[in-house]
Amino acid sequence: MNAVESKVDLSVKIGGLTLRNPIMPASGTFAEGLEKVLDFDRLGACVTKTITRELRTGNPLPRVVERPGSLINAIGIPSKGVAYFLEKTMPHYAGYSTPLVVSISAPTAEGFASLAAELTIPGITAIEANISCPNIEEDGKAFAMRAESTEKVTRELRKATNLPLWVKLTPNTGEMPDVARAAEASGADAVVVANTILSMAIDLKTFRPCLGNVMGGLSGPAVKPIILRQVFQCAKAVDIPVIGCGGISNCDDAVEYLIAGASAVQVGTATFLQPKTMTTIIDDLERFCAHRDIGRVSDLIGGVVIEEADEPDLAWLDPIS
Amino acid sequence: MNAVESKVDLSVKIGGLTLRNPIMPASGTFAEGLEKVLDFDRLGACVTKTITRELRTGNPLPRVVERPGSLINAIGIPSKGVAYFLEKTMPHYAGYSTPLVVSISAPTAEGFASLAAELTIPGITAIEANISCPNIEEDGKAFAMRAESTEKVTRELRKATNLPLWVKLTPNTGEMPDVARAAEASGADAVVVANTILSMAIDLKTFRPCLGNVMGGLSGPAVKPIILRQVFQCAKAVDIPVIGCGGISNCDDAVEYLIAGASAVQVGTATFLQPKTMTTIIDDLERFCAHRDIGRVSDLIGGVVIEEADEPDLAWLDPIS
Amino acid sequence: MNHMHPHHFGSQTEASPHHPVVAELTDVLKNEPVNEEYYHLVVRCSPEAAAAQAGQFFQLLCPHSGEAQPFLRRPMSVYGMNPQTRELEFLYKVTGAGTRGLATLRPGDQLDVFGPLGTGFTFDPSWRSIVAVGRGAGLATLAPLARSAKERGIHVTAILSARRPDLLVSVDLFRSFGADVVTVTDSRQTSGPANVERILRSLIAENRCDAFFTCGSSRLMRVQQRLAHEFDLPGQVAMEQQMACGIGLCYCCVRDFNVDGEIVSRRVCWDGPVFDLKEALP
Amino acid sequence: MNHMHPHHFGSQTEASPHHPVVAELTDVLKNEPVNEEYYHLVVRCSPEAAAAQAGQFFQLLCPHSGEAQPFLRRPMSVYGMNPQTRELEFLYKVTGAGTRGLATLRPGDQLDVFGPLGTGFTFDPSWRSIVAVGRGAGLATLAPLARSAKERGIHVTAILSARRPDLLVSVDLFRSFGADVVTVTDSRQTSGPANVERILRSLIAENRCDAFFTCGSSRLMRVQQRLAHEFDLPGQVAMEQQMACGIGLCYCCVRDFNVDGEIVSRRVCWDGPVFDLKEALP
Ligand SMILES: Cc1cc2nc3c(=O)[nH]c(=O)nc-3n(C[C@H](O)[C@H](O)[C@H](O)COP(=O)(O)OP(=O)(O)OC[C@H]3O[C@@H](n4cnc5c(N)ncnc54)[C@H](O)[C@@H]3O)c2cc1C
Ligand SMILES: Cc1cc2nc3c(=O)[nH]c(=O)nc-3n(C[C@H](O)[C@H](O)[C@H](O)COP(=O)(O)OP(=O)(O)OC[C@H]3O[C@@H](n4cnc5c(N)ncnc54)[C@H](O)[C@@H]3O)c2cc1C
Ligand SMILES: Cc1cc2nc3c(=O)[nH]c(=O)nc-3n(C[C@H](O)[C@H](O)[C@H](O)COP(=O)(O)O)c2cc1C
Ligand SMILES: Cc1cc2nc3c(=O)[nH]c(=O)nc-3n(C[C@H](O)[C@H](O)[C@H](O)COP(=O)(O)O)c2cc1C
Ligand code: FES
Ligand code: FES
Repeated sequence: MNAVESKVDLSVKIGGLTLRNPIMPASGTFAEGLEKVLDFDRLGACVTKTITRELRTGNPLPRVVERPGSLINAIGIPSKGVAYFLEKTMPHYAGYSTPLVVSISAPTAEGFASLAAELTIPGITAIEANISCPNIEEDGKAFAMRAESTEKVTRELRKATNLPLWVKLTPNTGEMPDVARAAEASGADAVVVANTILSMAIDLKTFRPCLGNVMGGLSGPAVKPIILRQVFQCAKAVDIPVIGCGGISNCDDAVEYLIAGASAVQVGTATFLQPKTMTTIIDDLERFCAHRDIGRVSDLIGGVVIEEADEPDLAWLDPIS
Repeated sequence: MNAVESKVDLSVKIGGLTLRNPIMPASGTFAEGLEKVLDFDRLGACVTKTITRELRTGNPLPRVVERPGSLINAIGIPSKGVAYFLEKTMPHYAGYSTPLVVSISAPTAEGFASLAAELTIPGITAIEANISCPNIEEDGKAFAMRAESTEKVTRELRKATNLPLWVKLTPNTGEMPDVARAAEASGADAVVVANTILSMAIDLKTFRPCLGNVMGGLSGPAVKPIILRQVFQCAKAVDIPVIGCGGISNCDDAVEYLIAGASAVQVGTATFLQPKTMTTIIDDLERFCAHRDIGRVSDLIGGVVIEEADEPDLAWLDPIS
Repeated sequence: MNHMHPHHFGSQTEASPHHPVVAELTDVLKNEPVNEEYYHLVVRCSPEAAAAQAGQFFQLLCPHSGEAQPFLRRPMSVYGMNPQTRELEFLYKVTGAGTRGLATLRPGDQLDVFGPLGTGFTFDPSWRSIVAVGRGAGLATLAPLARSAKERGIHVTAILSARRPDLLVSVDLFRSFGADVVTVTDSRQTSGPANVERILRSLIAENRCDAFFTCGSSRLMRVQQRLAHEFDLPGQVAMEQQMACGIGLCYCCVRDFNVDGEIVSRRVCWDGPVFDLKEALP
Repeated sequence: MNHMHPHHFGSQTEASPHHPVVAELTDVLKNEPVNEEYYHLVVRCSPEAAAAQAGQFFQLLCPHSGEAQPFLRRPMSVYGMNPQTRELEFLYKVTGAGTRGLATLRPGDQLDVFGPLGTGFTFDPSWRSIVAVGRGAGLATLAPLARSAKERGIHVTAILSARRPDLLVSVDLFRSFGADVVTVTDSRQTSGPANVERILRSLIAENRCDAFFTCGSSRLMRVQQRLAHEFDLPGQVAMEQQMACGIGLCYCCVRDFNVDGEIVSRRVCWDGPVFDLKEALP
């Protein structure tokens, strides 16, 4: 490290955990293959693809379709199961000093809890609970659609593990601040805002859905304004850190999230287009701060300036033209 | 009309109302100025900017900001009031044979009803109730966020007018099919899906929100996959027609909505970029149908082909990767 | 409160049936820098587009310049128009994504333009001599006044202001139509409101100011408003505001005006961009 | 069920430390149509990119061609590579938005490429003579085999199939590396599986088929699979699937394989695109 680099302190705190910088991958868009293009030891954290206890096939093909400025995916959660993960995938990350965050999913609160318990072992730094998946006890509605189901699953998770617990929310609900508050109240150390936005595309040649799963989740630059708003709302609603995730492609996008209230950000789809996006953002973020004499990147968090006059309560609910 | 044109029947039915074609403007993106570029007598309907009973100022500036493939607006509902509308705006449309649909808004169910009653007069063909606005009886939450408030306002509206009643929903809820069902159950003749998606943008030079209103509504091509999914879900949920609205820029977009289940579509932001978008779509739609030997555009409605195997119930709720 | 009176002081409503508005692909004939900041763009267009009036504007669909495609069209005043040759000219300052995209155009490329839009400047047949005061990009907006005034036998004195002499544009154009040109600049410390007021007062004294036309500076606009009241002179100002539709649909381009003591909100694209000088608020 | 065994039959895992993957801007040297459907693209790249192996591919960031920007990169097999001159070649069929965008590239333009990706073809030192069977865009994928085999002193017989003779590509390239080329086409009714099987059987009989290499036709792949089982011959097939990341992150490019009677799902971009012929499912 030379003098220029060390001028800016890039580290951020997520609960008790200090990350060397606020840039990390989004679950499902990161794996060992990326080692070929960037040094995992530069990242704030490594976040795995969501794993489940059992083997899962994933969704029928086609699994992705592109739209202007966006990707719709319906990969599903193909998973080789937790045993395979422990034996084959985890050792891969042992060589890195970067915290390993394991994303998990299960169809029941109890399933989440027992998986988290099993993963509470050395080598795993934090658990990210992907609760955007269907809750079979609630008629298949995703846990994160409602505050009650979020509270229940988070409480079970909290009992099951003493690792830092991040809860990843779905953007497909109208009650996100309530859901975030429920996660906080039941012990989450951070919320990740957010997963993909439920979407659809139809092939006009065949009149069939473009995705084997009919519907899929939207990601990429197109979703940024929506998820940024959700990060802003959630950061106002809770005291725990919010990790922003949606459409981040460059340093400006990351900074926009930080000043909206995110304490760190995850990069997903952008990695598919430019595989080095994360390290480019880390470099540029340092330059952005140095250029503006911002000594610590954490000073950016929640820095959006809102005039009192701009902030009539109803206006937030009345943006509609 | 020559023989080639008359081969395709472009008309669609919205409840008891037959439109000459399924293409109409989205509220707030249409006004008299557009007469200078296209013939209103070619449109399926004319839909006015939302009006309120009282004078309203609208939101502070800036009122729009652009993002890749999208626009965020926080115009608010500047309104000269209903008296001005009746006296000055309405006569303007008297010269056209195209149905005039008046979009209305009010802060209470009672306010909606009395406005609808006042507008139940010759020259107005239908009422579009923009219930994406804050309900002051429900702590400012928009009516269309929940089934109960939608039911209440729709019931009052139904009692107040015998005009065809279209209810325009908000996409910012996780319960859209329920909300659509509530509108249907309480007497709506159609649902419009949907208004804009609550969003935010921050100016990195000033760290201030780009919009005077802090948040605004996202429209344009970026939202199409999301709203298309909502149209598909709502069309499955209700028997009344669904009018699709979100990101339609060309004939292919319109067809995608029709086969997803929309009976007609509204074009908004695209008109700002290409003022003749609506008439271009009408021409292209005729060609699209002629080319594929589709005699009636109404045959496209809901024509998406879904294989049984593609349709596992839970998969719809589990597109998340 | 926003009443948005249907009060049009311009000629928009009467003019509309006679002046069609088109959205069309034009052919770029020329697109060259004129100084460090400005480009001069000439396109070949339809007769309808070339029939634009001084003060009107077009909405340009700017190409992207490596960055993302600018989403909205960008408003640009007509800098020159020639119905005979079907040429339309713009003078633009390279500012952000849209104008950087414009700057990439080469002769032979196409540019999608939408217009002419808004109300232009209007002339009273009784006027003999008018004064045009412009600064920055406002010089582009005022430039075609020179030609229109000349066609009506009205003499123009133009006071053109810029940061530095090399950034003064349209000087030759004004002169070519017989206008007297006074240039004032920050670098020579001649552009302050006091000096401009001094120049204007002497023009009024010499009976060379039957009306004010201005664009591009609120400070200079206020000077003229004061003088207009003091000497009971008419005036017109071309205003700017961020736009989306450009044709009165979206209400994003509103500004407040003082109409006989009442504040009313108007759409710059539809009720303007040319407004009554006395009603304008900075 | 999807087990996605970590079974790599190719050389991916061992090769990875030695074969870096780069995302870089290359300079377009040539981009010309070779027939009605195909373009030949040559770029100047880094030594790392030019070190690609036959069977590997790149993810190309295609420019837009007037339509919207293609969002994802598009996978293209290496058609030729020369570490000395740092040239990289692609042969692509103009299909949709991405390849239409590629076709707009001119010498002097830049193209963002990401690769080399995936596992290439592998050779057994004991082989003397191999057979390459390709069709359509598969001919592009097989073409660099000719050079690699020659470098290893292995003789190649290429059976190249297309709809019409004028759509046959790579014929001269194969010949220039000393391969025997048999062309079969639909228009001459020589491309049917029965005829290809006849040709293959005589090559096997003549001891000129120590291994099969194939790409671009499931029908012809099945013929070779049958013969590979019958004569206990090894084989490799390069497969296609829609891709997003190209480097094993997203699991959108999976295909099923039959591994000793068990169906396993593998990522074409990471576990392939070259797979064991006997395990491939059409
Ligand atoms: C009626 C009218 C006539 C104009 N005529 C001219 C002219 O002849 N020559 C000239 O150089 N400029 C003129 N302008 C200003 C010109 O429109 C802006 O400079 C241009 O839109 C900037 O776009 P950009 O993408 O380059 O910059 P950006 O800063 O990236 O623009 C971002 C956004 O801000 C808006 N914006 C930025 N500056 C202005 C501005 N001054 N006025 C309105 N909106 C703005 C843009 O429309 C866009 O939505 C005129 C503006 C109006 C309203
Ligand atoms: C490993 C690999 C190597 C390839 N090598 C070559 C080659 O050397 N020459 C060549 O002409 N083509 C090759 N292809 C096929 C090529 O990638 C597609 O033709 C191209 O992506 C089509 O993109 P488009 O935008 O032009 O067409 P579109 O039809 O508009 O593509 C739309 C979408 O479908 C996908 N898609 C369409 N066709 C294919 C296909 N055959 N395989 C995978 N995805 C597809 C695209 O990636 C895109 O996501 C290869 C494919 C793969 C997977
Ligand atoms: C191909 C793909 C696979 C994904 N898989 C997962 C997953 O397994 N678990 C999860 O929580 N989110 C998953 N996501 C969602 C991302 O983590 C992220 O929330 C989303 O893509 C938004 O970020 P982006 O716009 O930067 O991509 C996936 C996204 C994509 C595009
Ligand atoms: C500038 C602007 C103003 C709008 N005003 C209204 C309005 O007054 N009432 C309303 O119901 N919707 C309003 N909308 C929402 C549109 O009617 C439409 O639902 C939305 O823009 C999505 O369609 P689009 O993507 O085609 O623009 C407005 C949208 C824009 C962009
Ligand atoms: S820009 Fe839309 S009303 Fe003026
Ligand atoms: S394309 Fe992403 S895993 Fe193969």
